[in-house]
Amino acid sequence: MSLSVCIVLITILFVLFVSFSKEAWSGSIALGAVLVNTGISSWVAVNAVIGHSYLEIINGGPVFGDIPIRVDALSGWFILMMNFTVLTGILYGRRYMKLYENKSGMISLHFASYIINHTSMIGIFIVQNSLAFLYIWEIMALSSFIMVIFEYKNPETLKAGLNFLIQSHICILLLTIGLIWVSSHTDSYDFNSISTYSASVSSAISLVLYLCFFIGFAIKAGFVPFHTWLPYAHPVAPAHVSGVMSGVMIKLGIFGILRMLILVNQNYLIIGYIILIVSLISGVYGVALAIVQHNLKKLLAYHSIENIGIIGIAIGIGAIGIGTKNPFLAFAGFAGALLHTLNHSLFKSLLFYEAGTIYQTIHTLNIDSMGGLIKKMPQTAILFIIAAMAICGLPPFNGFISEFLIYLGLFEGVHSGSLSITTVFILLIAGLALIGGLALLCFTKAFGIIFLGQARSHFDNEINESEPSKLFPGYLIVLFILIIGLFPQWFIRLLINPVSEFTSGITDGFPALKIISNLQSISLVAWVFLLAIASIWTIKRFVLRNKRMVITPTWSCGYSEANSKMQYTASSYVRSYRKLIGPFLIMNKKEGEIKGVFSSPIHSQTHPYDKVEAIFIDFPLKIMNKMMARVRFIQNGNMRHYILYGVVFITIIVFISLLSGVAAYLFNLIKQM
Amino acid sequence: MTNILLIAFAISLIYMGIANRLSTYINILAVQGIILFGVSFIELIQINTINLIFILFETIVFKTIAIPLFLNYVIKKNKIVREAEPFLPDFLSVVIITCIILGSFILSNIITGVHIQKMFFLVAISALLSGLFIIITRKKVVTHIMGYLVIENGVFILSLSTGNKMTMLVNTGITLDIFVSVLVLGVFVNRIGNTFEEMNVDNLTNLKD
Amino acid sequence: MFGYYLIIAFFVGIVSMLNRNRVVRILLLGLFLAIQTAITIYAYFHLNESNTIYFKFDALGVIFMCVLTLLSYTTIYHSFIYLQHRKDSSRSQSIYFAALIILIIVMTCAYLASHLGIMWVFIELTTLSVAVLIYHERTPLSLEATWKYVFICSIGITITFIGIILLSIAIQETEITNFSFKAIPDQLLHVSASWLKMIFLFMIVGFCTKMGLFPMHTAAIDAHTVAPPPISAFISTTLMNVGFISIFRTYSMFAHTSILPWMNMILFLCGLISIIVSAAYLLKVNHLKRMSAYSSIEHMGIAAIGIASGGIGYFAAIFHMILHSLVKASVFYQIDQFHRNFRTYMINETGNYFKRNLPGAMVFLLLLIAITAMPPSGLFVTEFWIFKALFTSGHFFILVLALFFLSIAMYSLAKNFLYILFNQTKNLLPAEEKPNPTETYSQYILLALVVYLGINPPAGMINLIKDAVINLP
Amino acid sequence: MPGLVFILIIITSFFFTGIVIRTKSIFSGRKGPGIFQPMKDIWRLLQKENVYSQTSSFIFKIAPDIYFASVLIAIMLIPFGTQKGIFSFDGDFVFFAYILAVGKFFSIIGALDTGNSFEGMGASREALYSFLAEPAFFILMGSLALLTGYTSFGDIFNGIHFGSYISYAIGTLASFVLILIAMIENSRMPVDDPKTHLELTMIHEVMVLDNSGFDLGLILHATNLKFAMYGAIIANLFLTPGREWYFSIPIFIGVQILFAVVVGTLESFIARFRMSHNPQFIFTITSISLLIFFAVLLILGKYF
Repeated sequence: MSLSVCIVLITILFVLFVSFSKEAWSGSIALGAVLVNTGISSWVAVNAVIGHSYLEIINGGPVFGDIPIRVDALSGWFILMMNFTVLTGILYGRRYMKLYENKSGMISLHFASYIINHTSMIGIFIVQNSLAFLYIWEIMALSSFIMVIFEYKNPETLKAGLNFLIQSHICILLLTIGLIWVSSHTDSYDFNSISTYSASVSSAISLVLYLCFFIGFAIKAGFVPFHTWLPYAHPVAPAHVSGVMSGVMIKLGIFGILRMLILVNQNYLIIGYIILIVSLISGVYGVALAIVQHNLKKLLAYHSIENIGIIGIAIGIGAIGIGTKNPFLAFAGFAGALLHTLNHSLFKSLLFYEAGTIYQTIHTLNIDSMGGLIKKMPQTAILFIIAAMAICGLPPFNGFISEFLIYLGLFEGVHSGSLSITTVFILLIAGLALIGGLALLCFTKAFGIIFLGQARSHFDNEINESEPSKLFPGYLIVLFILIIGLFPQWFIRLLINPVSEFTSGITDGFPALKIISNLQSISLVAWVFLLAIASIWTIKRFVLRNKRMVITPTWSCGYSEANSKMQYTASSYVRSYRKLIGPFLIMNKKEGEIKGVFSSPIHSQTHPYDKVEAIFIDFPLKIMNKMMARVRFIQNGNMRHYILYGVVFITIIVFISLLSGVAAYLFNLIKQM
Repeated sequence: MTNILLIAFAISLIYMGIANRLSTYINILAVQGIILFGVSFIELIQINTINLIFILFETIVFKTIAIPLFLNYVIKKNKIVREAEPFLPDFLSVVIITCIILGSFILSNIITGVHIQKMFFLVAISALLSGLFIIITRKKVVTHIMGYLVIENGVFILSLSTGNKMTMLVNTGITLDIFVSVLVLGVFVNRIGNTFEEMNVDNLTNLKD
Repeated sequence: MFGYYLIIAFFVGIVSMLNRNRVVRILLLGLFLAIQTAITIYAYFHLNESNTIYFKFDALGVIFMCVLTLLSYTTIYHSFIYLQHRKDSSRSQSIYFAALIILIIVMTCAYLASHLGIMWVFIELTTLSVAVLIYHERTPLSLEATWKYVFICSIGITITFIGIILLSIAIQETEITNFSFKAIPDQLLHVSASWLKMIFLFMIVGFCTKMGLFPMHTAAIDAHTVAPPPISAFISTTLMNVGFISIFRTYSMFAHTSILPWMNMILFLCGLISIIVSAAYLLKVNHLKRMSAYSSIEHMGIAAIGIASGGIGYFAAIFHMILHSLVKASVFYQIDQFHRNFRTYMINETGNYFKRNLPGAMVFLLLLIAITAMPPSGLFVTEFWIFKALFTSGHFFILVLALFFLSIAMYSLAKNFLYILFNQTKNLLPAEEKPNPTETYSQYILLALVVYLGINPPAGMINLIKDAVINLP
Repeated sequence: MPGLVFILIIITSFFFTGIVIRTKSIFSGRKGPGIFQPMKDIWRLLQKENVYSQTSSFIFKIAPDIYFASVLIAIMLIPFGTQKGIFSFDGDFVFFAYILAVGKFFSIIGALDTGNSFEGMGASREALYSFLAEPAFFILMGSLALLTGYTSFGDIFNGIHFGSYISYAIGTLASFVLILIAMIENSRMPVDDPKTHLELTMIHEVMVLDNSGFDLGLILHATNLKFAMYGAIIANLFLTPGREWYFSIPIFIGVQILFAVVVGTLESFIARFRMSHNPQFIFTITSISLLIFFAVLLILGKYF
């Protein structure tokens, strides 16, 4: 039995199983399904990554034609990445969902969607038939839609779900246009026909074709200005779903962009520039908006946009590397992109899981009402801070490694490229540095306000560390974060095959070896760094061994009655920053006025709003709504008008036909003259 | 002779434009039926006899007698006493119907290349458009049926101009169809009369978005 | 054979009008379904045989006849449920079922007619027989809708008749007066283009009333609103298929003349404006049945565009109509159950259907996917083909416009369906009756069929459709 | 000997702040403390017991250690003229910047851990200014990489001298930028005034309000080390290759002392900016470093 049939059958079996079993069991069944599917697909994927790609052709009947299943190293890499996050997702999710059992009626549906979602994501990575690809893509989108609207009791959730549904539909429409384009010229649904087609047309047409795919995938990936669904969908979904969505699902867009980069034969230099510019904007904009968010998950969602931007920068570098036949650039770029994809899936899913844990403990996601959680939930705090440092790209964690690769590529490009490359790259270097600094600001805020200081508001329920089974997936992820951060050279070896999918024409082994030796040094320094911390800690312990440790209230600069309200809040922490970037933001303020001598309590609220969304989504929608309202005179209830439409239609058509005859006659007359 | 009858038909159209009383409309319809009888008798004398008899039967029995009587019955039963109540002033109606006839004239002159009797074409198109015009501008539901009948008359004239090549069965079907649809419409007019006080189309604008 | 069918079936119809006994009624309906199924199977195995001069079992007719027969079962089943819950008198039930039987017969005839005049007659008869059904609830609104439907359809069919007469004038010159679909195309080759355009225009605008295409789509929407839901299902599917067949046959007649590009333009115009209008109204509409009706208009627009874009578009348009029939029928069946749960069709007075009736809610959820042509709905494949045909024929601008407005329509449908399913902001009265899951099985079957046909259509079906478009360029 | 520069920097750090303070004293007409006075203070602190706030957690306890360790690691990456640092690899300056960021991350969250409103304020400012200063350093290094064609500290400083005299001009500009970065990183004038006594106007000082004893000593000395480290980078721009160590070391020490005197002079004659004006000022460095980039392009003849 073939691989794909096997996976599909297993999925169907488990979905049926979930649907007809008790709610309490559904999480475990889903775990089983994910384990089995992960096992099968990982086996193939590992083989593909180490160089034995897999090929299978399924006969898809009269509609689909032959469906090629190709697992090359690129697919393999993505499958492995995806499997891991989906696995931790279900490990976490089945604990997370315990709270909702027998309350929502949607648990079974949720877990069934989870299984389907996993399978469809595997499918997206391996199926190379346009029509089948679109099918699977939409099944993926729909199943994730079901998962997003799990907490449907909240109207916000539904709104976000709708937004998600529409935007993913627009995404699929663009992909459809692109794939129709190719298939109408080649009369084949095989992805290989994309490369044969694009090789046969001029590079300008290929570019437009690629852009069509790019925008489609960019919606999924969340590049600015196509990102607007993301900050809505992530916060409302259950934590593990947000983790999987942010960790893996938006990477499907990255996968698509990469896949099409291989398939569409084009001018890589130009497309590289385009990707770089879009990515830089995404990166800076994403993090710039992340900082001002008060909702923890929304903050994380904007950070996904930032990280997608970073991945995009890496892809752009790689494309320029191919365009200029510079093997080092190409390798650093694509390796950075692939590694950062993996890294982001690790730390972002971890962050979302911990955000979910916090949410289930204190039932709010508003950062400003948290505080001091580190004392109640130390393990969660440690997991969170490791992920936070990793996402800021700080050594010795994994985020740094991929960003380092990207920097290497950029600096290499600066001194070896043409003037335009140099200029663009120096801007990118500045931009990437800026992104790093902003991320630092953002995550010091997030960690500091959530976990440190004193509690900023009172919660009725007792706050406890979550149970070990809920923390376990987090530790699993941290393990990988540390391995990548401390032994990066191992992972670069794994990346050689996936990257060679892109650079087959220009790369031989040497840039990889060079980078590996570099990373070995980094690994060494990272260990030395850890050693230094440990030794300073030991010295301190040694020096202080005989001294007593004094515990007092915080020194509050002369105030005698310091209380938790006096702490810096998330808003005040970023206030000066907010003033700086004011022009790029829309802050909706709701402020009451103080009235009377003995005024009643007043409230002031600020809500950041996305300016890109206001310009690119809201404004066109407003115009469209107006236009649509113009059309709505037709069904006015008046039958006489209904008849008139037909008469007018006939009259107009007859007149136009007549007039076109007259026009042709006149045209001929003029021609004769 | 045909042409004279056709011109008379066109005149009846103009008269319909300015007629106020519902009974006048019915009378005009009956007159039109007679004119159609005349025209078809003259035009179709050479086709096969059964067909001819059937068509003559249709014009006389249906168009001239049955339908006007039925309409009369509907009006009496629903106690429709008011006038035709057009949305437009009578004067404008006449102007527009004149324009329609003029336009049809121009149209019939434009159309070339097909063997057609222009007079038939002219009157048919005028009847058609006048019928639509009546439907569009009159308030009463009953007048809508009358407009519909005028359109049917126009279509009849048009089909006469072809020398009627339809087979017997099809012809029967078509005729029956028209008759049944008028009946059904009439039944619904009755219902409307029962349901609403005024048989105005203004009552029938509840279904809208 | 077909003659026997007509006689027996009409006889059954008349008997069931006179009958007042419940058991006998069920038997009669069973008998009728048996006859209908028998003639369908017979037709399938005697393809392209003409029994009488006026009817022929051609591929196009047989395809839609199969759909009709299939939906007859479900519609009669749901009509039973509907009538049972309304507690209608035996008399009105008899009238209802008699009219339904007549409607099915008449539609079968309209599908199979191989003669222009005969087709015209039967199309007019569908209007009259369905009017009785639309008026079933006897409310002022249903009166209004029926009046509008009958009147506008009559006007429309008259306009078509003008087209037919013009056609007869046109082909008079060639001295052959056979009006069968087979004979007409050859005679049209000698007719001047301006005449052909005029004929085509009149015929299409007339048939638009039946198919629910702009500019004559208006009456169909009102009819959907008031008709009993099972009948709405019929109006939206099989009756619109009548319109589609008539337009398709008309198009085929003219397809080999010089006005083909012009005809495509007209159909593009009708189709695109239909999509735009339906999208505009879907944004605003609050009546569930009207919403579904507008969605039908939208799909008719897509089918029209499919015909107009040619190539694989012909094939896809027919396929699209078939699948749309299955989907839309189940929408209306579910709406019936929905109505019994909430006692209203107004979307903003409902909500939380997911909790109130889980099986029904799942149907709605799946229907949302199916109707908006998202995979795995088979409609996706047909739309994909239609877009491909558009692309291949070089109408990129139309493609983009259509996609844009389809997205708007999709947004509106999703919004409304999600509101119905999940909205919890309203304090609703509890449902009067316990929802019955067995009622939803038919809808699940139809939906499964839609998915299956989209993924793996049986060879017989593909051959039939290919046969239907074989004569087109 | 790769460890040489490490030792030199450590040694320099002992008297660097002393020179700064001494310079300021002389300019203000006082004799001032001895140049090792700051080190004596730190030594005293290191022997004291620690006082911890009730609010704080282990983050607060471990933050100074990590901060100090990060500076030490950063120093290990600094080369000495033609000699490479203890660790040297392509892109080591990226690591340099990021390891410093680790320290900054911990000093910021350590400040937030106390739950003190003033420390939160300081943390906010520190984070803000560091993200503004970050691009400048990277653009500078990018320009140098472009100039020399290498991507590590060692190679860059090795290669920088083989250019024309104009590279010294660039060296001067670069050292200007580096001085400014050092001032910001170490929270000195004109961005921050370490001598202020009002918490509202502090940046770095307010962040360590609650630190005491050993921890405070570590933090204070980390500042000294950082100064010496930036001084070493600046010195590297002027260490000509091919010279023996007995030339290099005096140049190194001389540049460090000069740097300290410049810092002291700046602090004596410049008033602190208003807080709200700081961002503009800090961003100016980025603009200046872009100018360096253009200058490098001009030198290489890539840009006409």
